[in-house]
Amino acid sequence: MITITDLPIHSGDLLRAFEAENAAAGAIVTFTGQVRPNSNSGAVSALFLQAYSPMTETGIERAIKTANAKWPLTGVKVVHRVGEMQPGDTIVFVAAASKHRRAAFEAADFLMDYLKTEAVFWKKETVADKATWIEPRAEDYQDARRWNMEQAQACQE
Amino acid sequence: MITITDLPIHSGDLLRAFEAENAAAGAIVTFTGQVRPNSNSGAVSALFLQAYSPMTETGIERAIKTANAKWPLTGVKVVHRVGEMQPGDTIVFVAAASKHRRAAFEAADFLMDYLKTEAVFWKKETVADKATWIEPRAEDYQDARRWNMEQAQACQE
Amino acid sequence: MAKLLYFGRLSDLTGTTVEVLDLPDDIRTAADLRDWLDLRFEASGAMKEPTVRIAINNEIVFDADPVAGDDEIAFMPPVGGG
Amino acid sequence: MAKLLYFGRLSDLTGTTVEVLDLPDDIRTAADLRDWLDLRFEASGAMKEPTVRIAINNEIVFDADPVAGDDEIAFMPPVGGG
Repeated sequence: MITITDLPIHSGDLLRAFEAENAAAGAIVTFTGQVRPNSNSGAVSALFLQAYSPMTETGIERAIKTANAKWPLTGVKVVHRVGEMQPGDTIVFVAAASKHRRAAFEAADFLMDYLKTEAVFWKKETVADKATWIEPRAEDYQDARRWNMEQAQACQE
Repeated sequence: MITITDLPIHSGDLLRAFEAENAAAGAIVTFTGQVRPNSNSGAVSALFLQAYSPMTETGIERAIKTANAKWPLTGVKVVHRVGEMQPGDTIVFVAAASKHRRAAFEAADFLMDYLKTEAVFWKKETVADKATWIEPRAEDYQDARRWNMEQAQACQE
Repeated sequence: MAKLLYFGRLSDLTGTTVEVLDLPDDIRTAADLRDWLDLRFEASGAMKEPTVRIAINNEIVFDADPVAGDDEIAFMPPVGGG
Repeated sequence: MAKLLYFGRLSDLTGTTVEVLDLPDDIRTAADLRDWLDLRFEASGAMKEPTVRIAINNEIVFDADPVAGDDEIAFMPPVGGG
């Protein structure tokens, strides 16, 4: 259900496997996040992702539990990369399956908001040989608030 | 950009190709719709999908044009199956790529609402040897109204 | 010759998805065609339902719009894929 | 021996991601530890920022919570993946 890995993520293979596991679902939504070649400060040469196990995994598990409580899901998958990455590499793959397409869309969207603002990762971006630690943007926190994350956080405590 | 086909749809392969074409996007959302093994009236043995070319294709093209006007997308893909299908088979695959994850989610969601309620297809479901033509549910029309489809339709005229 | 297409549940009613025929001379509009076909197929109004749209040569038309003897005319019950 | 972990930008400040050491006897709470480390690394308050959360043995704690000499203590600036 949750994989934290320093190996390349192949979303196509993950989707094929997820579909086979959820063939009776009806609706499957996936999100793939890739390292972008450009940031506000210029051309990105590398991105470094750091996790803190087992806090990272237990946090994601709780978010999946919250998603399962909010929506009627038949399956959820979260794969997140750590370590050194290059532009175009996949950072994260999220999949949600449900009988209802709205539930699948909302659950994938919710999990991404969690991953962006609450999941225990730190990101360092290298632009022109200068490495900078990147923290969530105001926009990310705003997206996350749509789900009443306070409530989600309360569930985690 | 648009494929109407009577051959099986392999979402995993389509996602891999779409990612390669949109490696610089940052955010990719996909939707896969599968034939469900059960409907309100019982166990489904087959689903038959009928299109009317070129109206089906031109309608989807207009919906993609509307999506491109509403959101900053770097790529869109719609693959829709026609003909005879069995439970578990993929009916539709939609992918949207954007620099912004919200745009990718909303565009995929919007295109699915279009496909469910406006796209030129007719569906016949077979349950216990009885075939019934299925028309969109009230819920589908309701979902579609979220996007102010009247406006989208106006753009199409 | 006009080409008539019947989609979705209408093909069950007409027993065919397509037919090619000469339209009677007094059929001038889409509405005339609905009336004529509804009688011809004993459709009890099914061809005249407002939710059944008519496309002529791949464009949705209004009931008052004209039909010509060589048109491709499609009868389209509510659509929806996915 | 306590194990101290410095994540994200804090590792640039401390020059390491992990260190194992004996805590001074007068460090009783998470707040005491923040103060001590802030001085030790000349961090100008960076270890004391409220957005930097502290986890002891994988649980987020409050500043008034106690620290023990054999804890694993993580200093966590704002998190976010994806």
